[in-house]
Amino acid sequence: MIDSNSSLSHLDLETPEKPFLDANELVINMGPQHPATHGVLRVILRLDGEKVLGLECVIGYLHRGVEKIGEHRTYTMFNPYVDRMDYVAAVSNGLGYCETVEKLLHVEAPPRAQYVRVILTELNRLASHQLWLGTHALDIGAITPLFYTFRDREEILKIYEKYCGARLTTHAFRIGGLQYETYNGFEREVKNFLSFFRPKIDEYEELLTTNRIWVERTKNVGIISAKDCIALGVTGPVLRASGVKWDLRKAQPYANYKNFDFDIPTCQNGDTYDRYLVRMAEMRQSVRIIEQAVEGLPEGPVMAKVPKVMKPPAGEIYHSIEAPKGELGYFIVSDGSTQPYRVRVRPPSFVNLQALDLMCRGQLVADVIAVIGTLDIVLGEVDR
Amino acid sequence: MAVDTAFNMAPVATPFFFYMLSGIMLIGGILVITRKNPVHSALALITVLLAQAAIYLMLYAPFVAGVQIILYAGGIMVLFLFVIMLVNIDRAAKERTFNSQWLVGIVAATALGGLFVAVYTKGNNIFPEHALSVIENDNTQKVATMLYGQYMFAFEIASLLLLVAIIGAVVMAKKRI
Amino acid sequence: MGHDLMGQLVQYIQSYLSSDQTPGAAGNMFWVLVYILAVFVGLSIAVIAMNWLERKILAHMQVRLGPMRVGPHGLLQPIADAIKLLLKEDIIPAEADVAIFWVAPFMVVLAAFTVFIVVPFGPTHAVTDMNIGILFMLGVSSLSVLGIVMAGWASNSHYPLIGALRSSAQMVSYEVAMGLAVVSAIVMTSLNASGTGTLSMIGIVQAQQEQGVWFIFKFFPLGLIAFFIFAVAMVAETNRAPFDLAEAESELTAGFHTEYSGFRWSLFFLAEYSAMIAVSSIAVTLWLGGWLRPFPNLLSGSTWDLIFSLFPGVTFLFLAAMCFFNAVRMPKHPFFRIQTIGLAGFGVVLGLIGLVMLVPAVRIRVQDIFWFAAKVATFMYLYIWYRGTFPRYRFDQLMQMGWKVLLPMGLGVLILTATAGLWPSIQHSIWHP
Amino acid sequence: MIAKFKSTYGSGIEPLTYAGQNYMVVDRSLIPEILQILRNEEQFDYCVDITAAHYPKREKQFDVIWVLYSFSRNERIRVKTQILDGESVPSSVPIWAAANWLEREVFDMFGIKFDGHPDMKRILLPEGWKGYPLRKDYGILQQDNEWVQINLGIESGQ
Repeated sequence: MIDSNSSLSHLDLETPEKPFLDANELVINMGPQHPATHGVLRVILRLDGEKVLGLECVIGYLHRGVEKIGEHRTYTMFNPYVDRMDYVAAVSNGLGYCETVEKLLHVEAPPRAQYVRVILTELNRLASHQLWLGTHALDIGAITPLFYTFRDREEILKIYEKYCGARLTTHAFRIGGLQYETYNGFEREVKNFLSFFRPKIDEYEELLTTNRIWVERTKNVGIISAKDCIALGVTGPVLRASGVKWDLRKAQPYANYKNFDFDIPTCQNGDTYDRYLVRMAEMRQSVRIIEQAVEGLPEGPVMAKVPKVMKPPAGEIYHSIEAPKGELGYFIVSDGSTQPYRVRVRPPSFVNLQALDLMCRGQLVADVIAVIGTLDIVLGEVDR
Repeated sequence: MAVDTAFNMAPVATPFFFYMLSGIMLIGGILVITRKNPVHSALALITVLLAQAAIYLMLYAPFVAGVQIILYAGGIMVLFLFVIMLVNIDRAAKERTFNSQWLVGIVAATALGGLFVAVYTKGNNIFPEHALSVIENDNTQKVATMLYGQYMFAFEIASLLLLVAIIGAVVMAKKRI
Repeated sequence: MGHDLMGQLVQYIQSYLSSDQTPGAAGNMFWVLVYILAVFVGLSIAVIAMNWLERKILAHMQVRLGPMRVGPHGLLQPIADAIKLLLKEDIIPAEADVAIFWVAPFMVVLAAFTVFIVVPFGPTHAVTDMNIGILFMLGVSSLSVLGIVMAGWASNSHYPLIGALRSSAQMVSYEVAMGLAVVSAIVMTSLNASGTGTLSMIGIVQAQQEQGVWFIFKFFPLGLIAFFIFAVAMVAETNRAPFDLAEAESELTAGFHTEYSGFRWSLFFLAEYSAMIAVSSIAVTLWLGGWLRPFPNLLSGSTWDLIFSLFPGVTFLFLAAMCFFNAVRMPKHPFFRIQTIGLAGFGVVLGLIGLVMLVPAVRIRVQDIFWFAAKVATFMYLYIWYRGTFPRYRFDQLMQMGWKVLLPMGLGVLILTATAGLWPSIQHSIWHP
Repeated sequence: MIAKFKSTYGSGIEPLTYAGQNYMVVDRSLIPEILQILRNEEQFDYCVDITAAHYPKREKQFDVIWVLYSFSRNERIRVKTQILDGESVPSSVPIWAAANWLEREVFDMFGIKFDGHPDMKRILLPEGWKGYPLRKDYGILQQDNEWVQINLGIESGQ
């Protein structure tokens, strides 16, 4: 019933926990239509009163066969599809895909394109974290941060809209660079946004960071150790909150990230509160990166020389980037034709969601909500 | 001042209300023991307790009535319901309501009925001819003076018993940890 | 003959007007009925207003506008909602226990409304004055938990059941701390010449009047702590944020009333808001001097009396002025014409009420109600503010707070209050054994 | 490292590099041993991804690919093996807990069974669905009509 694995000594998920006094265990079906499962996630909870004995995730309600579609579209045609996976961080998806195909083609995007990519991707990280913060706080019962974050996310979406005409699924990047040069005043607007946004982070933190109820609700909830994180393949802010200072932007820099000066925020406890702190600190770091990128935005072309009909040489590539949720990887096999032979997406949400069972064992129902929120999953990406 | 004013509202239709409330209590009591669903029984019991509180009010004992509502209807019965809801009602409902002790029950009921009849026929003189005139406004103070004066010792003993019960409950619950 | 009867009737009705008692205590059935009706209607209007205010205030706290479409500034929104709720299909789940499912919402509403017969809006403005007033309020309001439990169980569904279990445990737990805080206020009422306190709601306010201090400031900080305990417990009692676990949307969808819809659901809504007003009334009566105006001793004298008695009328006139101001500011566009007229009309109504309230005879009778309502409104605003600010407590944390923080605090405050009250005699017996 | 493997296992391993990325094609029989060694001795403690690819024209129709990462070495490696249709692969859940859902997805999409997996069942598609969508012989518009008609009560999902 439970997705588990007994042989890992420190991950004892096999032994089913028994309810107290042989009381009937209560099986509650949370989702797929539930306000706190962030989409169509279905969680089957086994409860003893309010204590969680175990849970099973049922996913796939949003499965659209993105990987299969990829095999039937040309490299260029598949680009917009990847935006529909993690739709709150569509730009990151696009960046990962474009870079992977560029590696297959042995081309590199020109510096200006790289810088604009960094700006848009980091703005996207901010948008994704804002959405996470709003909904996570809403799950825990604080309804106001949601409106604050949506108000500020709107400014980012406006920049997107002005740049490429779309707000959510932007399709901002092209293989080999960018389709469009930035619009007039792009730099000024991004700078304005940064000076507008910096105090807003303080505003969010003022509402929550030292709020006694917030701290009580999130501290020591859904603890996961660094060891378990690595064993379960959990990446992103969840891993960093457990004390592993690992970020693909630093570990294996892509898209010019090595040129920027920023820190990897980490925490030690691996609980929900730490994950909250890590994400808040990441927002500040993203602001730093965008600032440097706008300052140093080089002149030049935004598109590399890419053939109109792309026929990458046969071969296979795995490339991954640090998406807001964790490591987003693309594994593309080319057979020399215009269409990928196989596209595999390594979705961070999907792998991170595996840890839900471990993190919720022995906690209360209310904590399951908090943990689902803190994992920051997007069901479009889990199910693809 | 309103507090000092004598309560001069004449009681209206006392026998009617008395019989009505008694009827409610009797029907409720019968429902308590005949309903198969324990939740229904508990709700019937709450009705009985509320009717009883109303009778206390008629007897110029508002404090007792208030305490009856708070403690029994609002407190104890809620805990009853709480426990009943936690057990599997579907299973409980299928079981036979009356167990084999109905013989004992009939004997006890007959004895109690006999006692009532005996008191009604023989013991008329142990009750006063007329109800004592009670000033309603003093009721709470009277109860307090009695409890903390005349019956101080009994009161303290009762509270000690309750304390022991609380500690016992805590110890039993803590066994789990 | 008929004329005689009419005369008697008129006399009977008039006989109360000069009385200094509540109609219940004076035994005047006509005025009792009038008061009951007035309380019922007033309460319903208050709930409707509260509905609109909550949405508006919460919206403005959250950088949005809230209802704007139905009527000027959404003023008619609650009425539109009410119509919608009444017209909605009334769904009873197939597996539900129908009888209990029916009774539960009425039980809750009954408990929430019945308590108001002892709430003193003024020295004579209460349906009746029971000498166990506060006990009656606590007792009857504790019955509403029965309705919640019944609703949760009768729905025969998991989420309502868990919601009902949560709320019953929560309300029973917080009643204890609440009771202790109340007792420490009642102890304060006994600090008079005769040495006897009172449980009567009117008596409690009069005790504050006699002692010349609101009980929140009595034996500083003991009164304040007791008030704080009550203020926390009352939010928990009414299942409001941050203690709204029974209806935690993100966890239990809607808690005990998940399966309810339409009219029956609106009864729960009505009961929740009137229960909020009820517990706020208790807090106001016990600690904030009930109907007493601010600074009755410091700013005494007929001039100050006059000034303070003008407050109700002036407030309404101010609201009317606000309406006119906003009506003028409305965009000059045919689309907004009806809205502008509506807002101005609302302003006219408010202004007329304000003018009536300035009439001396009305002024004197109304000012008590105004101060009481103003104090209760402060609590209502706090409720909304809490909801906009705080995340939700987890169940075990809630219980921990009730039993391990508020209960010991309540006991301590009670003992200290009693000691402080007896201090003169204790001192006396120490120095003169 | 690769050289060491090559010397130990000989022809069972073929180390390759493409676009600066290392991977090795390993014989099916060596898979459990190699993965164990990579995890325990070479510190590839993070199983990034497990996936497969279908080559219907080959005799060994399927590639199963493990993407591994080592935190201490900051290095990625891919392990690849070729198997026949219907052949199973040993589960790596005992080595990396993360493999659990990843292997289930491979099973769901390709029908490759993993021996010793604690809960080998479909993950994205519903239980009882017929066919494995990512095989090349599964059309892009194809669906399990029977399942759709029984469970959804509609004629077709398209």
